[in-house]
Amino acid sequence: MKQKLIIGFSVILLLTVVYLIGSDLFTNSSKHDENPTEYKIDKLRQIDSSLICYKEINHFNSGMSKAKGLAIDENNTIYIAGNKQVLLFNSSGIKTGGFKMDTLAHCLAVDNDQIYLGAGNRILQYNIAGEQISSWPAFNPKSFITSIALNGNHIYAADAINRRVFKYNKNGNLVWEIGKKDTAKGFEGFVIPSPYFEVAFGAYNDMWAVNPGKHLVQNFSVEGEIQSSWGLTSFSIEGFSGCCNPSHIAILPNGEFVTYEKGLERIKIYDPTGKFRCVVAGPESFMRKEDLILKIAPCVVDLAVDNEGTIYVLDANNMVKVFVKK
Amino acid sequence: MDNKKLNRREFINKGVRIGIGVGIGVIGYELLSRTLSSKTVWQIDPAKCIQCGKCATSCVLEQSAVKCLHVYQMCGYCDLCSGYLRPETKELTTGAENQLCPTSAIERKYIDDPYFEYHINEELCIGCGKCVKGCGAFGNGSLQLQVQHELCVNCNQCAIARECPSEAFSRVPASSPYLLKGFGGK
Amino acid sequence: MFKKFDLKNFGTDQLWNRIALVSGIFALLVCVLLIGNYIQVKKADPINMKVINSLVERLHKDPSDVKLREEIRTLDLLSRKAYFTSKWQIRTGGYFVLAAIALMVISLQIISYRKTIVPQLSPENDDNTMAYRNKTRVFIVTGGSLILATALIFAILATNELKEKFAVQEINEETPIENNSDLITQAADSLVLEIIDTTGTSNITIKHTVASAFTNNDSVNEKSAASSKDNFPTFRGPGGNGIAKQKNIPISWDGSTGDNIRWKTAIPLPGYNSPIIWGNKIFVTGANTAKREVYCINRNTGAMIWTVVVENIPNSPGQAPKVIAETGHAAPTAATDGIGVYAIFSNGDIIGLDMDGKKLWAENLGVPGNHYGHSSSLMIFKDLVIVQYDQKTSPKLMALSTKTGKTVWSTNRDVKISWASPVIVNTGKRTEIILAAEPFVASYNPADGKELWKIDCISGEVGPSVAYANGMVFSVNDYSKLAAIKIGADQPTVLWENTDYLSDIPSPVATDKYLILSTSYGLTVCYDAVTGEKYWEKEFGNNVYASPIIAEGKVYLMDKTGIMHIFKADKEYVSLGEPKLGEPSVCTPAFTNGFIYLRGDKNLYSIGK
Amino acid sequence: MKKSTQVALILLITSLIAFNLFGVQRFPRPEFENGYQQPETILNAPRALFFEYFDLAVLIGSLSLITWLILKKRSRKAVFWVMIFSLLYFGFYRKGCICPVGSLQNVTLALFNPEYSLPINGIAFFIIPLVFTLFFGRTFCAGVCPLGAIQDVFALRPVSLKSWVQSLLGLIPFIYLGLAVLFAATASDFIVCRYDPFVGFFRHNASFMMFAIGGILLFISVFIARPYCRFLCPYGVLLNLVSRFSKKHLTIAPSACISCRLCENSCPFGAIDKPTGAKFKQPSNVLVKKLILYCLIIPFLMAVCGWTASKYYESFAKVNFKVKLATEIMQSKNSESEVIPLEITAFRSSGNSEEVLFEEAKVILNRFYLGNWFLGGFIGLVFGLTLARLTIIPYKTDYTTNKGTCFSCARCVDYCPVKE
Repeated sequence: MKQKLIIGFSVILLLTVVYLIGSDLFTNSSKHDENPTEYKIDKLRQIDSSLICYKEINHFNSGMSKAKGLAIDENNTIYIAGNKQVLLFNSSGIKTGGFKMDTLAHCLAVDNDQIYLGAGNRILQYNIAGEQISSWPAFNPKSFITSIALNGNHIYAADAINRRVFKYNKNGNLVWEIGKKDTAKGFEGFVIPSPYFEVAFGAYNDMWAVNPGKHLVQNFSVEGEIQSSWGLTSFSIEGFSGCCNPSHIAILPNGEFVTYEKGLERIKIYDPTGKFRCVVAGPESFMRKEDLILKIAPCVVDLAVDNEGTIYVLDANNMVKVFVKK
Repeated sequence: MDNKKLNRREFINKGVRIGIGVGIGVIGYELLSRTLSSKTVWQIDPAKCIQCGKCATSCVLEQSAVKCLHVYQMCGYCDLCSGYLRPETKELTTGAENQLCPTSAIERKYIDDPYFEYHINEELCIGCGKCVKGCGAFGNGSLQLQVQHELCVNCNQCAIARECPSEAFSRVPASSPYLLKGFGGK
Repeated sequence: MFKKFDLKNFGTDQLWNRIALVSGIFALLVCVLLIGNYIQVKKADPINMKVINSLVERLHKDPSDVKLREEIRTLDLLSRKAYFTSKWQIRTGGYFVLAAIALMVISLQIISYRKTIVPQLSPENDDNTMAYRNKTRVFIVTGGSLILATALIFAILATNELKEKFAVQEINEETPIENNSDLITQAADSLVLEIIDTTGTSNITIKHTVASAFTNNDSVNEKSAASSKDNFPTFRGPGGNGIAKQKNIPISWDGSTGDNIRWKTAIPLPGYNSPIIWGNKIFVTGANTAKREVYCINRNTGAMIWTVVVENIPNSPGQAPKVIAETGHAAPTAATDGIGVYAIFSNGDIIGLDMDGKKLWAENLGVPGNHYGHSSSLMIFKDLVIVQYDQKTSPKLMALSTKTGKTVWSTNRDVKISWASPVIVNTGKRTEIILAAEPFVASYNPADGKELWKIDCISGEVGPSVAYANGMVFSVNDYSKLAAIKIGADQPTVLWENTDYLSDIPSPVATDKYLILSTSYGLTVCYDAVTGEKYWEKEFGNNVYASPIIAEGKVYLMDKTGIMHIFKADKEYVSLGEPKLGEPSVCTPAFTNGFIYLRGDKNLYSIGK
Repeated sequence: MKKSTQVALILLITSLIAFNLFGVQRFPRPEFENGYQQPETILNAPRALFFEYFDLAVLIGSLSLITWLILKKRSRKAVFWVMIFSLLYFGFYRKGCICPVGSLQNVTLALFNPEYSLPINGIAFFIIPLVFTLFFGRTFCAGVCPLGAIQDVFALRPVSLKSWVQSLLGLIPFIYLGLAVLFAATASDFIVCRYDPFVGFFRHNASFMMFAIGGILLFISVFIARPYCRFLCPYGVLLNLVSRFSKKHLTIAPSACISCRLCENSCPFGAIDKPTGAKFKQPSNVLVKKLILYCLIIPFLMAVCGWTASKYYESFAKVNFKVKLATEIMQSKNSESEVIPLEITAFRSSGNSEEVLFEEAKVILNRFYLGNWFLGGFIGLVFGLTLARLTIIPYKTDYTTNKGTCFSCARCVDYCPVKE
């Protein structure tokens, strides 16, 4: 009797095991546990929509697979560099020209139909027909040029690896370099944790360079002396968050700054004194809802403004989005 | 008569045995002809990883075999490290209220103004990936979740892989057992 | 064996028994503790994290709060300590359990090892072998058949529709692609080469998916064809051809007793339009002279999800046009494509709403010159709303963009006023919009509105829409004739015609073999679709205004008194049921798998279990 | 555990190359003024390949040893100690992976998916025990399998089951095998590994449910010896079938059986066949009739079971990640719920096309449909053959081990008075 009881009990237990396995296998336990250690980036990315003062009026595909650099000349022609080519578009997004080259350029600047491209550690000069005019020797084999600006007869190149801005004349001769720590003049040097380092010229030929590790935009004289700087470290809308921000800037004809901030993915306007004015576009302009929660790679590759104050943004999908004031 | 029957049974047995033997041989040959010379191990593709936190909880080991790896070559040594500090932190100190890591597994060391070295204490790291997301979104992405092979028992079917919502787990050859992401890589 | 050390002499049985007992109890205790710890950890850990997080948020608002900061630090330290301690506890406890169980097993093994083997002779008789085998067989047979029977029952009840659903989803996928390319086109009027490329590719994808969905040459609108399993997007089903793909449609109910009625919802304003369905949402419209409304109803519960009052539409006339009571102000059935729902009313107001009732666009097409009232329903082709506007002056067929409501194309038609709805079918080679109005039946290319063919064969005030099946178009009108038009060749030809039974309101419906035609005076007739031979006729005794629909080979025909006549689409008239709604009805039914939706005078019904 | 063999690798050259695309150091290394040396990321190498081969050698060695001990030495004690060794080595040291039971699925997956290839160890662990069984009976089960070993040490108070209970429960492993093959062939899941009840004990970690299942099974083991091996193990099914035709096998008596009945209750697994004698001999015409009957019944059973199983293909297919994801995406579109599962968010964010996913899911569904037909047919076949086997009683005069179900544990040997 006892034995029978034991057998019966054991067999029932065994069948329970079989049942447990079977039910666990076939019941679709779509348990969507909350993640206690979640980093809620989508909350940080929320932007008060009343702050948005620009609207998207147009967008077009660059048709390039690895678009890297965007520039606009005085005739409002758009130049896009990347994937071993440069393409030209008019302001409504119609392709008007372009040429191929044999290196991948990461940034470019245009003046008088002369195109200056930063390709790794070299500066290349092309004319609009796609002929290479000159190729300057690398200043340093390790250099990585992330931004080029033109002013008068000089070319300014920002080198992220050496943390220097180099000023060249049009013959390719180095005029000066800035970036060395100079505590006497109150300059701490550029802190550049990753290859985001921009240099740009304002409406009054004032030179600005980003010090991304310090969240500063700094003004230098043409002699390379630091003049002033502005910038605030903060996750709130007025400041710059994370590391290496603002990672791209452009200066509007009226002297206002357009900044792109990776991570939170926001493009904002600051007035010439560095006071936050408003938002051009938030992450929703570049991301789907899902991406707001999950995506962590930067969405914007470069930005530029034309002489009417229209803002052009080149995104990571090789699309150019065009924003104007509301 | 019994003998005859026995012989017959023996004969059938032998025939089936040879049949099974041939069958095993064929399967073996078929599989051996395209076998891998090396073994394979589980690894996370950081490009697919979405830092959902399942690595911390789904591993069959009591301490997950997935840990955060720090690729120093990619690190910016920032004072304001978004993998170390909570977002919106005002003071850049090591205070518990500022630290992102739930187990305080990241150690911060002053190197040189304004640089700080960050070091993962693997004993404490639970592989939740919180710092990985912070670093990836705002920084260089030098913090990456990877299966640590000295801990991983290389289950036939990885329990985290089954739970992984972004299918970031795959088997990789043991000869190159880590999948680290370079900058801008996809 | 062992000379110096022999387990047989080491310790006594009693000792080992006690060791086993003690270690067993110890293991059990630790086990219980571990489970307790486990539950505690599961519960406690995330909570602490949340508490700390909220405290930190508070600190961010007031960074100078030193006390709060200290509190966070203490709490953090405590919770982290608790976390690692519990982890340590579990680990150590695990080892304790393992060791204790090992000890227990070892001692029990030693005891059994020391027991001298006492072979037991089984008391059972050898004869039992046979009995046992028989018993085993019986158990296997009964057990097995029990399991099999249950499995079979569930297997029969099981509905496997994932595969079809996936196919549906694939088709729906094309919409975003179209959107995308559209946006691009709009953005840059003249196109960059690369952009043309993009558009080109998406076109190819669309063609591809459509082709795969049409393996059996279904005669319905492309897009809706695939979605027909789930959805009933337009009047008379996808493409408006009167064929429903849904299955398990109920054949019995009773509106007065509530038998098989899932729910019943009153529709505030009257309307003779039929329900349309997308996903969980049903849409109907209603209007009187003063007010026009679109309703969205939950398909599963019958609850009203939203109501949109159609008002403030530019150029909308202040006064509703004169219509007869039998048409009303909301005769045309709305249409949906899963992105939006589109509705038109007697005064020419047309509105596009998104699925949540938000207005996408609205405009007035001009009050239709129509002495009975506009009644032609809307159809959907890809991202176009197809509107038949055969009015007194400048009759035309229009296609509006589903996104903006702007006219994409408009084709003038040299016809009299008609009340028929467009039918959109895929004829194998292409998709066509087929319309009937005096004097002809004509077909148009839905992409650009170009006329594909026309044939003079109809006259009068045309009410019934056409039916299409297997390369044949059937048109009918009272005081005119029933014509079976063979299309496909360059010029369509009338294969056969008949004037015995003619309809002025209900539209015919056709399958490959049969043509079913109902007249408004309640006579239904079935013809051989190819030869025109009459198979049967049946008098129902009541007037019929709704159009018949075929689902699963069954014809569903609603008469005006609310009796649904269900019969086989077959050579013989075989009635499958005549359930009563208990309310007059002139609306064509709509279906989803397992359910039928009927609109009566006042109420909308969902029927089925 | 010693990790003396672990080699710390410096960051691999390949990854350095990746960072140095275009000959540029992409990450500007900070300018440290105090001579700080950047540490290297330490990447621990996985277990060296040599040890995998060592495992293989241990498997072959212990199999050979135990076979010799069973067939030649006929020593239960020695078998017991080999079993303890296997439990410690394959179980607690190797943490239950790799094991032949699970390798069954890898082999299936490889056979059905040409693009999947498995390392030589996986193949060897599957084949070697089968080969040994083909020649010497289930010596692998006797003491090399860690799963069998852990249950065997718990077999303290075994009671013998009624033969009909045993036969009935004995059908479960066939179904389990069928399911395991189905899910492995469709690349959905390795259910045998997922529900391996004892691996949690070997690793000192598992989910609560798996511990519970393992604990229950070990508890049952005390009374019903080796419940997993007998009533669940899918690899055991293969070994059982192969073992029936083994060349040599453990016998109870070393020479002729004297039918003393002493061994009758010695087997905790009920694997001793009693002599049937002449009285159960059935006339051949009855046998032929039965044979014809079963020839008719079995195909019918297979068809019915196959059809029934084919109706469940969707529920089965939902075990597959892709099908599950596709279903969830579809449901999320039709429902108004705001909570979107992480899987869907991840999928959408990855930018993969839903169309492709649905296409893939459809292919998998088709495979499941076919697979379920086969599964049902297989189950029908097993049922039919079991019934057929029960009607035909083989003529036997001796007490013999049932070559199919006997684990060759050599317990019965000690009971046999015949020693030479």
